[in-house]
Parts: sequence; structure tokens; C-alpha cells
Amino acid sequence: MGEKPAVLVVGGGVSGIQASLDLASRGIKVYLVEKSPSIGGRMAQLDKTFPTMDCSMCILAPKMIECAHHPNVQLLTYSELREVKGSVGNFAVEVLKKPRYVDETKCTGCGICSEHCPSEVPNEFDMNLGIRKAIYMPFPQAVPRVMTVDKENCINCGLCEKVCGAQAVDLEQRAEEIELDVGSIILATGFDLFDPAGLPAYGYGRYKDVITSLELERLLCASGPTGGHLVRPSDGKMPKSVAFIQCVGSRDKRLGTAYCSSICCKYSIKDAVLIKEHIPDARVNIFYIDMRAFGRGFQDFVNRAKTEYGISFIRSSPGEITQDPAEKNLILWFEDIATNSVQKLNFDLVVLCPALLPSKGNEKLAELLGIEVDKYGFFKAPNLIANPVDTTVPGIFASGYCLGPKTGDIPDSITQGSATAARVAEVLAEAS
Amino acid sequence: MSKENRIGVFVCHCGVNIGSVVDVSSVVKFAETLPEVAYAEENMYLCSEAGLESIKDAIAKHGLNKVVIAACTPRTHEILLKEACQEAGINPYLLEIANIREQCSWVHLNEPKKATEKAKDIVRMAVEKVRLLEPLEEPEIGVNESVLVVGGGVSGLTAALSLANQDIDVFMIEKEADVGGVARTLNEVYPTFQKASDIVEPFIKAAKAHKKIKIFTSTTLKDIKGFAGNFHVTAQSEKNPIELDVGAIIVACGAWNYEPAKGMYQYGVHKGVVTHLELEKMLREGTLKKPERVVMIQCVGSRTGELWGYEIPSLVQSDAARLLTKLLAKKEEGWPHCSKICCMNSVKNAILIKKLYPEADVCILYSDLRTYKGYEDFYTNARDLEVRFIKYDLETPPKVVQGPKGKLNVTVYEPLAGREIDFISDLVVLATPLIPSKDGILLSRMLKVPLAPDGFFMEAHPKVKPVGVHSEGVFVVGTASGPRDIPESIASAKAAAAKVSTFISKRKLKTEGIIAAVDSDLCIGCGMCEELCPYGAAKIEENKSKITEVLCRGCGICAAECPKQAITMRHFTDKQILAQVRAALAG
Amino acid sequence: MEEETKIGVFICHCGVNIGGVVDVPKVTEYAKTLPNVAHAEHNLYTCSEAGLDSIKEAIKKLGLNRVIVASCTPRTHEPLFRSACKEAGLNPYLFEMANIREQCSWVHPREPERATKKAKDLVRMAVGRAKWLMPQTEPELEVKDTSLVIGAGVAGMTAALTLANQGFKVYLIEKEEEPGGIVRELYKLYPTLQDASEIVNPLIKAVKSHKKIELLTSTDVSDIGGYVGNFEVTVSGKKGERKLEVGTIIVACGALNYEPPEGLYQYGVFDRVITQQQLDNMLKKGKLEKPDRIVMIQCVGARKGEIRAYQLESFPKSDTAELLRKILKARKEEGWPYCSRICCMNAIKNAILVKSQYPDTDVVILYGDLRVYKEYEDFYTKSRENEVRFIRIMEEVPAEIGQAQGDKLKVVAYDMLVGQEVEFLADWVVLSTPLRPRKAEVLLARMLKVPISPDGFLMEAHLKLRPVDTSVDGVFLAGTASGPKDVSESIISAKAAAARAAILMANKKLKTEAITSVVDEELCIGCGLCEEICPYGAHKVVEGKSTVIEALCRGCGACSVECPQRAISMRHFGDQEILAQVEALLR
Amino acid sequence: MGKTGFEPRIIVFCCNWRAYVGADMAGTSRLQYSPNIRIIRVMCCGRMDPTFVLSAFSWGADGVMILGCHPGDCNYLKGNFMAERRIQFLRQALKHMGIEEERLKLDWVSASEGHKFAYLANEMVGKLEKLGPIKPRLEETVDAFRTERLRWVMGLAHMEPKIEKKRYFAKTGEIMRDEIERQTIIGKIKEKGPMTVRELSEATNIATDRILRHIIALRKVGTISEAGEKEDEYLYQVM
Repeated sequence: MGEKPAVLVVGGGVSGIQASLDLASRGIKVYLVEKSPSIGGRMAQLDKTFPTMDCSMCILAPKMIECAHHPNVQLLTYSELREVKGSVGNFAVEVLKKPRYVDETKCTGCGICSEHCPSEVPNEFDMNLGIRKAIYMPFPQAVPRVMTVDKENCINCGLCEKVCGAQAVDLEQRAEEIELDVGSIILATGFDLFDPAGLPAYGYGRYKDVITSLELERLLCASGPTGGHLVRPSDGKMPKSVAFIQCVGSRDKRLGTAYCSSICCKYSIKDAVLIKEHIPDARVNIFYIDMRAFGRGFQDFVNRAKTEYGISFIRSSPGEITQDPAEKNLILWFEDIATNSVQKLNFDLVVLCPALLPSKGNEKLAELLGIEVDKYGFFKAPNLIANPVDTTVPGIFASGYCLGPKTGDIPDSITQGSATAARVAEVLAEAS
Repeated sequence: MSKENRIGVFVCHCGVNIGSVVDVSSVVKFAETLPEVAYAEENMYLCSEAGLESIKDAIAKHGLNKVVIAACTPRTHEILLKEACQEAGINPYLLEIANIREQCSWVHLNEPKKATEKAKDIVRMAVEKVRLLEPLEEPEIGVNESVLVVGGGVSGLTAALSLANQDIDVFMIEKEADVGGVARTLNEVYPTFQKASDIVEPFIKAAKAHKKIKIFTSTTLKDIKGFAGNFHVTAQSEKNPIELDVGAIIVACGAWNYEPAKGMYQYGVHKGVVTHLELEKMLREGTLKKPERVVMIQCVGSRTGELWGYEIPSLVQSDAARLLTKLLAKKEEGWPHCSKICCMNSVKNAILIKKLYPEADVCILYSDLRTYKGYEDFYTNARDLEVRFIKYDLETPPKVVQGPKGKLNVTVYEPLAGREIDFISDLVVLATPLIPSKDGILLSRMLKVPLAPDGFFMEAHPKVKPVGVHSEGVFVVGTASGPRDIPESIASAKAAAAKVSTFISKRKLKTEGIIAAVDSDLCIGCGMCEELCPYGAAKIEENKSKITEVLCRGCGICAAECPKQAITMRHFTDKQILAQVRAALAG
Repeated sequence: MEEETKIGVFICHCGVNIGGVVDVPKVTEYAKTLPNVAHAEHNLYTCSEAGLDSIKEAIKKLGLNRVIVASCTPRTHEPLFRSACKEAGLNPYLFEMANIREQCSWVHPREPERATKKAKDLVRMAVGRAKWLMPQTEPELEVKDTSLVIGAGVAGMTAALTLANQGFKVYLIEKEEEPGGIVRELYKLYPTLQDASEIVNPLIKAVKSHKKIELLTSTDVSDIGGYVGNFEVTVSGKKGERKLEVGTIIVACGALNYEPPEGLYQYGVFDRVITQQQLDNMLKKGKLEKPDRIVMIQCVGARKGEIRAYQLESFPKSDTAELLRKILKARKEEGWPYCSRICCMNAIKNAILVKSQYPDTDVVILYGDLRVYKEYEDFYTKSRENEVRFIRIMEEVPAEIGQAQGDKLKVVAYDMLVGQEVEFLADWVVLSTPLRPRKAEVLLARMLKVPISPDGFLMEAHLKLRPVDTSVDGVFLAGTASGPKDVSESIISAKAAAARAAILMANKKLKTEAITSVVDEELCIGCGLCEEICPYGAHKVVEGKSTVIEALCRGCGACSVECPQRAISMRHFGDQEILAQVEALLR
Repeated sequence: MGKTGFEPRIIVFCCNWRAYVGADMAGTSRLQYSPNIRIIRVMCCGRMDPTFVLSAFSWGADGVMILGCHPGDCNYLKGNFMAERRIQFLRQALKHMGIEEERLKLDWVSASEGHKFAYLANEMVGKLEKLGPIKPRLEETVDAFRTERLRWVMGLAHMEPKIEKKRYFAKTGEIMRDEIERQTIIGKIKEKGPMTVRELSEATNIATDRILRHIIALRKVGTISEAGEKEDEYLYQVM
């Protein structure tokens, strides 16, 4: 169906994947640009999804594979948007394909190379808790199933070249500039996490056992660094007491992130429940300001967390975390609003639920595309209610968390993915 | 090794060499206590016929299947002993030699107890290794039947001719424009007073004429690759590069004549001071005007100077490199060895002068007069011609200064008279030694042949293997391995030629069984071995390393580096070496 | 299939992934010995270009009519190999895969022998199965490129327009006289506080004028038949019945506001106890004369009561109307268990509106959790700046409403922060009530065979991954039909639904699985058991014989197991094909 | 050995072509040196596998000498250079193991340098007498030099780094430390049975978080796995 102009989707998270598939399966050519080596985005990093407790990867992987196999989808992983000219109907786009140092057509993803690679690197996919090699696949289900050389950490020893049965490694590979003509652009660049080091009182980075929720996801995940054995990073002890702190950076005017990230309450409950399933006799406290488990299915979830799993919810935002020098346990100081008293509790592990921020590239991207961002740096919809997935430039749409917390969670992201697909189809229909 | 080991240990007294320091019988007793040792005995001289016989007998009698021999260094006797084992039906690679002479008794003469302890350890180490040894086959390689002779001097020519006459192809490389070497520049040679040319010219003619000999003049060696039986030689003549494949190499690059440092005995300052080489020239060309007196000084630049002029810790340079610098610096220090031929040479020239100008007074200042062999009467002959021989101490060498009327004034302390004597002399002739040649030193590096402390080629064994060196297929003749006069050079050349022909005629040559083996199950084809092997013996084929046996020299670099420890060195496996280490520390 | 079976087996080393453990050549040799195997080979990477080519070649050259690849999991690579077969002119369903990596080499790396044996078994099983494979074609069916949108609320209209704009014919039916739904009633919308009309009216105008949209008001769906691509819908309106043939259906029937039972918070007892909807209405009409204080109570009838799990699968069959009555009655009393998601913002919005009209009116919001999620935080802040008071009360202790002097109401609640009871005199008590499913929905569900979620809304195919799809192909959900949403969320979901529907219609054709059930008319007695148990309604008994609607059949095979006459067989997973595997393994 | 006073035990690896002959030369010239040394003949000092040296130490050697041909004289062209690079690399490892550098000596002895051989022997004995007996006995670290990862990096030491030197050596150093610590961990577990992170940390005085990191790495390659629990901590076993 060549007559329809192609579409560029930026960001290979679940939202971008959905948009791509919906467009592709109706005969529209899609270029899916993803900056990391594999599509999958944040959802791939999650252990389970609330409230159904589906294994995140299990339900995502088929979509990823479908995307990879779809004749109308061309994956441009490990690539970035360089330049965009033109307007709706005909954008001229330049994509920079970063060198993978591996021939995608030859690599079978067998992983022998990384087995032998001497250079170890903390795996960002595992939130740096796990370990990967300098030549690596970020996670076993990665799509495309192709290795990538991280030159930052590569010592250029060439062992990978030698052991690769398929002769796929090419350490001399160069970056590639790809020119694309597309009729419309969908942005699905997702989010980054607030770095809790910005709130020194919580001692993130200072105490190894103060971690972020995404780090926890990896620790809980069966395919994570510890194989799903929940241990605390400092000494591998099973945490018998865990605290969740909500709104770390969210709803915080000082930090200029006044909004509610709108997923933390829900996933905290999920994670709390998971922890109880891992370590039944663990004490889990969730410190919150408002328990925002909004929407269908969640109230029940909260109730079960309380009654079935005996997770206790404390309405308070803790002031400080200190460490008991002897036991290395963490002491959490907070004001119990129910009783109006300052109290302290000991914890083996403290999980911070950081605010979701616009992903780092957004500003640049917005500049590149000439679209506006809101005061938080999320892409701005011209009319919040009537055209929620449009941006301020016709023909360019946004989907998923890059629109800001408009998106609650995965279903929202997917719905928006489809919605943008519809918008694209509309404008292309108009255009043609 | 399914069959259990029965090790025989033989400890050698080597006369008193070992026995006088190491308590041999206690070593034997100790050996008997070692695991898998079925038999142990001591022997006065294992390398003697009797000794070898007793080894063979013991092997037969006690059903031994492995042997440890504690004696001298394997470098000299291993072959011999291996053969003995072989004759007794034991694979030569199941023999291990414990070196308790060079590396024990001889170096701990004053500590017999500790030396004995050490000897025991060494024996235990050998036993431990032997337990793990496995029989090896030695892959055979063809031998190239042509020979390279480096240097076209008398000895080179001799060797070349005698080989050619045995129908062996000979290539001769000479860096000068013509062959003949030093001998050509000589006048008459002692003791027969023949013209040197009368000796050399026939050789030259014969060699040039011989169809089996190909001579490359004005040609210098560039590089030598390969190994015994299959050397690949590249050389450079004025015009074109030359490539040769030969089975053996004869080094006949000769020696240099020491040229005194400027000012030494006024040499290079006063034209009346010359070396014998220069004197010979005058005599040959008859340019020597009648002198009133000629003073000859012996041992100029020889028998002086340190054996090694360096302090050990700071030593990084290779000896070859150091020799070169010394050589080119023309140090006053001179060379430590006695050049052996100077005395006769001086006597000869003295006689020649006397014959020419009987009135001329010829005195030879010497410290020891070493007219060895049958040259004594040659010496008396000179005395009869009233050549004066005056002794001086090496400690107080003669002094030479400008004398009246352009003559020279030589002062020497006469120890017998106990006083100084002055001579006014027209001519002062310095007897300077033969010293290693630059070419020799360079060649030694190309051939990886060690040099002796004095800088000459080092014979495999000064007595046992005078013309062989530490590298198979390479032979040294003439003055390359030390000062020799013409007859001696010729003799050595003939000897070498004989050795070479036998070496060549083997046609097939067994190479070391000590080569690398790859366990391809472990090999991941990383190519480290290929990268590091100095001989290109390791190659990656289908992601696995393959060793080309004839190329492998057994250095073991690959084994030491192999990331997967997939490479084992036959006869020097990790197991075997570690067993030795353990044994060494077991005591 | 009279022609003899010629099976080609291709075994993959997958580098060392398989080859490193399983003895691939052995397995290959073994494969050759198996019945019907005409060719067997092994490749380093069968999935590589070279590998695929060798498959194609073999098919053409040797006339293979079955192909087996023993390598990794079919889940990732089957499509690749299938297409290779296709290119070589072999029906892709004659291809079979043996998973000897994920399910063999990778899981038994330390037991090569047993792994090899297992690999052999797996190959043998595949061979056994391959013999019985039949060529299959994936049936295609027409998809009508017209769509039916049920409900002309914001969601419905948006969906309709989105499709129409893409050139699809859309029937938009609405049971009221006018399109617009709930939103038309509303005053202003959060967070922009723009008039609802600004959103609704343009949509209404658009749908009325759009030539691709046929708007049928005062119309109800009376019956739905057919299946994806070919639904037959009967609608009844003023102009009587009418049959529509559409390819897809979008359900946008919206939701209702929960009306509290009489007496809950004195609702219906005191007429100054009203719902947010009523307040909104008064504000709109400007009927609200200046009050001193308004107290709002959140979560009235929401987040309460138990969730009942209905037997969903049996649900379509049970008497819906009856069940429905029960549910709604029960719910009326105990309220709905879910959080309605929009009430907090809605309350805040109204509070702000009141404040903007009467700045000195005291507005108090009693809440348990304030769920102003997303960026509505600003909105929340704004209200506080307008001095709206938020009081967190203990949810377990609901506020009490009583009559006070005059027409004021007394509200007593327990303030968590102060930790004690607080009392207010209020002119109005406003209850925030949730959105709840409407009756029509459940009735529709029956016709559409779309299951209902435990809380009574229509259920998505997958809560996470397919939020606007339903388990019935061709039927999609827009707006509040699948649960509470605010206006923009409804619009998004409507567009999403439109997108999903458009995919089907744009392709005009729908390829369905070839792996479906087939009925043997001879054997079928039309007992209808298959119809009973088929989860997708793919079986219909027509004239005493069961027929399969391939478009609906997903190939689960339940029917073929249950069929008492064994008249139903499955394509590609027939009894023989499966038994052959078992047999191959065990015999 | 039942002797009074400290008798350092020294293993000397001699290359077959020069050093060994040099040692013989010392004998031929009757040069006396102290009998604490035990010579092991290898074809070339390039054959020296670090595990030989480390084994020697772990089995009680107080010093190890490796003697080869002078640079440029190697019978195998470059074996001695290789040995040198390798030994440099090995020295770093010794640091991690707390073994004094002087205990390992690499030097060149040509066939004619009997003097030098004797000198070196005595010098070494002198040094070691000062140093006294060797303290650590780390069999495990020998295994570190059996690991592919470390050996490969060692092999690389012979080639010019293709990346910026500083980064390169930082990396290789880190790899060495990792492998040594990991083998130590494995060794300890093999010796003592399943252990917890904390127990391991106490037994090896490696920080708990490093231990955990190693366990994560070893777990990934299936070397180590959980083996039940022990007061709120996982026990780890070697597969």
C-alpha cells in the first residue's frame, strides 16, 4: 500500500509499539525509532503489572516480536532523531543510526560473544544492580535479538569478533544517517525517573539499602540480577522490614514537580504484595499522602493488600532516613498524622517512589520539532480535553507518558497509542 | 598411563665431581623411598660404557618403564642417555635427568649437607615429573641437503671444498669483494715459512672452480629463519637480494685483529709504531728499510681487562649487544683472553727481519712466551739468530715515548735484572690479539647461538663438541670460535665438514617431540595462540586452533597464554611442571 | 497425498548453542535412519541466509514434501522457516520444528550424552508428526468497511468521526432524540473550566453534517448476529426496524450516575442533600442562590461493598435481564466497589465554580483519599488558594447528616487531622457519587457475547494490553462503557477504539488461523455440544449438522475433544499428528 | 625442613637455552651460591604460566625466580618479552594477594653468565631472608589465573591497547581484582560449604556489597546458586 505516506514513531515503549502495530496492520509503513538497543521500554523492566499480577515481560514480549516480524514495521533501534523538516503530509526526517558494532543481519543473538567478553559493566536495564558485558543484549527477550557493543566500556580486545560463529561483530562499524519521508510523526518517548539523590534527607546513594521502586522491580524479577530473590543491596540480607515512601519528588513544589505521577500508589501496593509473597513474614509499610489507587479494580486491590496481606498504610511523608551504625539498619523518622506524633521505625530496606519526569531528550526533541512543552517539560496538547494526543504542530502526535501523567498506566499508554494511530490515519486521510 | 609406573633412579658420582660433595648413597636411599620408584642405584660414571650397560641391565632386570638419572647437565649427556634408554626399549621421553653436578655439587662445594639435601630435592622433583611423563613420538622432517658457509676465509674454503667433494651443494657468502680472508694479507706463515698465498690460492681456485660450490662475494647476511635441516637464509649482494634454503650452516666468519687505541704505545701517533699485521705487509712488499733496532711488545690488548665489565644488577643489555659496543669502542682495556698465536707470530717475524737485516737488533718484550706444541725449537731457532727476549710484568707494561731523531724510546722494567732498561728503537711492533668479529656477533644473534664470555662462539662443549654449538645444524669453524692459526683453522674446518655431511646425510631429521597440542573441546578459537606464536605454528581453522607440528618449536608461549588452558605442552605439561614445583617444596 | 512422504531434516548448531552440547552430526546421521527421511543435514546457523537457501535448494532438488528444522523455539523462528518453505513452493503447514535449544541444549548443558539422546527423540517425534501434516490454507473473509457505533455520547461521536474521517461509512445510533450524552447536561469541565458545550456542540454539528455518518437517534439495538466483518444488526427506531450490515461495532453506550438510595446521607429525605450532578445543574442554570456553606462528601456509593464474581463464561446464556435487576438493586443499597476516578476532580471543579460565584461561601470537602491524580494537582492547589477547605475524615465513620435550625443541615464528621469530631452547619450537602454501568450495556453484552467484568462494566479483552478490544473480534469499547473516565480519557479511548476497528476495515480482508476445526458431516448428529462449549461461538448447528465459522474458530480444539461422535477434527493438530509424536517417542 | 633459622625456599624456572646453560656455567666455573634454590627447566621463559608461580607461592615457596634469555636473544624470538609482560601483570595480582613484589623476580641470564646466575641466586636468598617467610597461602587465587577472563586479558597485555591506556589499565586491573575475589569466594564456599554474604565477607574480608556483586555475576553464569536460607540470609553454594 505504497500510496499512503509512511509514519515515524519515536520511542519503542509499549505505547510506541501499539501505535506502530495499529498503523502497520492497516497497511501503513512505520519506522519505529528507539534510542536504546531494544524496544520494550519501561514495561520490559517491570516484574509484574498491577492489578492483575501478569508477568510484565510475558505479556509484552509477543507484542515486541510481532512488531519485529511485521512487514510494515521497520525497526530503527539504537537510533536517534537528528533533523526534521517539512510539515504534515510530508516531513523529511533524518535518523542517526548509532553504530552497534554488530551486523544486525548476521547476528543471531546467541550471546556467545558476551559470554566471553572480559569487560563487565553494570546493566542499566537492571538499574545497575545486575551485570552485563561490554557486548550485550540488554535482556534475554530483547528485540531485535541482536548484540550491541558498548564502546564506552569496550576494551577493544576483539575476542567477540573471534568467537562469533556468524562473523557478525564489526568493531569498525560507523554511524549511519538515514533519510526518511514520512507523512506524520508520533512521539512516545516515555519518562525518566526523578533522581532521589535530589532529596538528601532520604540518603539515596548514601545508603545502599535505600533504593528506587524500579530498582526493586529488578530485584523482584525472576529474570533480574538476583533471580527474583529479594535481598538488600548492601549485604544480601533478606529484608524483613520494608518501607515504601510515596511522592518522592512528586507533588513537590520545591522541586518544580507539582504534579502527581499517578502510578506510584498503585505499583507500590503491587510491589508490597509481591514482597509479602517473597517474604511472608516481612513487615511492609507504605508511607503516603493520599492513597491514589483510582480507577476500576484498584480499590479492591488496596483492600486485599490491607486485609489479606496485612500491609500497613501510614499517612505521612517521612522527614529523614538515618542509619543504625551497628546493625546497618535504616531508621525512618516520620510524623504520624493519625496520632500527630513524631515517630521512628527501623527498616532493612526503604523503597522510594520517585516522580516520573519527562525523558531527558524531550526538550531537545521539542526544539527539533518546534512543538511546545508544558511547564514540566511534557509535550503540550493544544486542547487538553478535545485533542488530548495532539501536539502544537499539526501532524505530530504524542502518546504515553511523554504527554505527562495524563497517562496513568499501561492501558492508558496503549489506548493512547491506538488513539494516535487513529489521529494519524485521520490526518493522512485528509492529506491524501 | 594405565600401566603403573616402575621408575628407576640412577645416581652418578661423576668420580669426585658429585661424590665428594653430595652423599650419593644417601640420595639413593632417599630415592628408594619415593613413590613408584622400583629401583635405585649409584654409579661411579654413568656415562661410561659400564654405566650405560648397568642402566640397560637394570631396566631389563627390574622391568623399569621410566628412568631418572641424577648426574650432570642434560645439555651434554642427555642424547647419550636417551639412546641407552631407547636401546633398553624405553621411549626417550620417559627419561628425566636430575642435574646434581653443575647445579648442585659444583656450586655448593663447601656445604655438603645442604648440597645433599638439595640433591635429594632435585631427584624428588625429577621423579615427580617422570611419573607424569608420557611417551612421545618425534615427528620427522626432511633435511635440505645443501649447506651454507658464512665467510670465505681459509677455514670457510676448506669446509666448503671438503663438503663439495662429498657431492654436497655448498653456498658460500663472503662480504669482501673476493674470498681468501685474512690469510691473503699475510706474508709467510710459521713454522714453515711458506708464503701464505701458496696455501690460500689453491683453495680459492679450487673453490671457484668447483661446480658444487656457489660463491656470493660482496654479500652480507640479512636474516636466517627456520631451524636445523631447513634454514631459510636471506642475504644481500651489491645488486640483488639472495634467498637460500639450506640444511646446515657453517660459521666461518673469522675474527678481527685488535687495533690498539690511538696513543697506546704511541700507536697512531708515531708512525714507527705498528702492529704485526702492518709489519707483515711491509715485509711482503719489502718496504721495510733497514732498522737499527726493532722492539716487539707482546700481549698488547690481550690478557687484560675484566672478564665482564659490568655490575650485574643494572644489567639489561644482551651480551651480544654489549660485546658490539666494546668491540667498536676499541677500548684500551683490551680483551681478557690470550690470543694464542701472537707469540709464534712475533718469533716468526723476528726471524724474518733477522734474515733480512742480520745486523738489526730485534728484542721481544713478553710476559709469558707461549710457544706451545712443537714450536719450542722454532723459538730456539730465533734465539740462535740472537733475537732478544726480555720479560716484563703485565703489571708494569713497557713505556714508549718519542726518542731522539724521530726514533722511539722504549722503557721496560726487567724483573730478572730488577731494573728499568731503555731502548732507542726505529720500529715498535705491537702483538695484538685476534678478537671476536662484528659479523660473528651479529651472526650469533641471527642464529640464536650463544657466545662465550670472551665473545667468541661458544662450543656446545669445549671438549666433547668443539665444532658443534648450542643450536642444531649450526657449526663453527676457524677463528670464529677463538684464535687459531692456519693449520688449526683448517683442521677445525675439516672436522666440521665431516659433522655436517653426517648431519645432512640423515636426510630425515627427528624434531623435538616437545610440541603443543590443542584440546579442541576447550578451544574457543580466540586466536591468542595464533597472535603470539613466534613461528606461526598455531592457526585458527573453523574457530579452533590447529598446531602445525613441524613448525612448533615447543616454547610453550601458547600454553602459558591460552585463556581456556586448552593447549598443553608435551613433555612440559602444567601437571608435570607443577608436580616438580610441589616436589621442590615438599621437603 | 498419495505421493510418498519425503522428509528433509535440517539440524542447527546455532553456533555452539546447540552444537556445544548436542552431538549434532550424530543426530543428523540418526535422522537419516528414520522412516520417510529423504535428506538430513546440519548447518552452523540454519536461520542464516545460507541455511535458508540450503532448505529451499533441498526442497527443489530432492522434491522434499515435508521439512523439519531442529533448532530453537518455533515461537521466534517458525515464521521465518515457514516463509522459506513457501518460497520454495512448499505449503508452510508442511513445515515442522523440533526445539532442541531452549528445551534441550540450554537446559542440559552438563549432560551432553543425554542431551543428544533427547535431541534424537525430539527429532524422531517431529518426523513422526511430519508424516501426517497436511497442507493448509488460511481462510480469508471479507470485512465490510462499515461500522456501527452504539451511543452518541462524546465517546461515540468521537469514534464515529474518527472512522468517518478515514472514509469509512458509520452508523451512529443513539436511543435519545439528541446526540451528546451525559456531557451535554454538564456545565463546565475540569481542569480547563471550559463549557461542556464547547466540546460537545462541535461534535454534534460534525456528526450531523458528516456525509459518511448516518446518525440514527431514538434508536435501539434489538439484535446482533453474524461475526467479525459481517455483523448483521437489527435496530429499531421511530421508523421501525432496520437491518444494518457492518464489519465492526464500537460500543459507546456510556455509563450512568449512581443515584444514592433514599436515606443514604439523608438523600431524598432532606431536599438540600443533592448529588454533584444536581449541583452542576443548578450552577449551570444559576439556580444556586448564595449559600453560607456547602459541604461535599466524597465516595458516596463508591469503594463500598463486595465484588461478586459472576460466572462470566456462562453469563451470556443466563437470563440477563433478571440477573441485571438483581445486581442493580443490590448495588443501589451497598454501592459500587470501585473508585470512580473522576469524582474528586469533579467535586473540586464544582467547589471552584461555587467560589467563583460566591467567594465568601465556605466550601468544605470531606474525603477519605483525595485522588486528584495526574497533573490535576495544580487544579487542587488552585481550589485551596480559593480557600476551599479539605477535611480528611475516617472512611469507616461516615459523616452524619441531621436537620438543624432553619433549613440548614448539621454535618458531623470525624476529622483525622485534628483527631476529633467536627460539626458544620450547611445549606447544601453535596454527595459525590460514582459512575455506574447502565442496563443497556448488560443487555448489549448478551447480544455481543462480550463478557461483563465483576463490577458490571463491559470487559476488555485484556485489562493491560487490549484496553479497547473485547474478547469478541470486531467489537470494541469506547468511553465509559468500560468504566469511569473523564471527558478527555473518553475521547482518547474512542479514538483508540476507532483505530482498532479501522485496522480490520482498512484491510478489507481478514486472514484467520488455518488451525481450525472441521466437521465430518457424515458423523455429525447435530447434538450441538460443540455449540455449547465453543468459547467463541464458532460452532452453529444448522439443519441438524454442526457448522464451523472459521472466522471465529481459534483452534483450541475443545470441540473435537468433546464431540461424542468424534466428528470434529482439528487442522494441523489432528489426532494422528499428535499421536504420531507420542508414538514416535515411545515406540 | 627441620633447620634452625629461616631457610627461604626458592623455585627458579630456567629457560632451556640460556638461563639453564648459565646455571651450568656457574657450575662449570665452580661459582658458589647458596643452596636454597631449586631449578626447574622449561623450554622458554615464555612458557611461564602465572599459575606456576602462584602455585609455588601457595605451596610454600618464599620466592620465585624466572630466568630467560636477554632481550633479543630469546631462542624463541620473543618468549622473554612475553614473560616480562606477563610477570608485570602477575605483580599486580600479587599486590591484591598481599605478597611482596620482591618475592618474584624475572631476569635475563645468558649462556655465559654463570656469574650473574650465582649473583642473582645469592641476591634473592638475601632478600628473602630479610622478608622472612611468606604469609598468605591463597590457593584460590591460582584459580583466578585459570579463568578465561583473566588469562585473556593477560594475553592482551602483549598487545598495544587499542583504547586510551589509562582506561585500559583501570579496566584490566579491575578485571583482575574481580576474578581474584571471585575465585576466593568460590574457594571459600568449596572449603566451608554453603555460606551467606556476610559469612563470606568475614572469611575473605571483602566488603559485603562487593561480595553480593560477585555473587550476582557468578549466579548469572551458573557457577553459584542459592542453597537455602540461614537467619534471614541466603546461603550460596557452588554448582
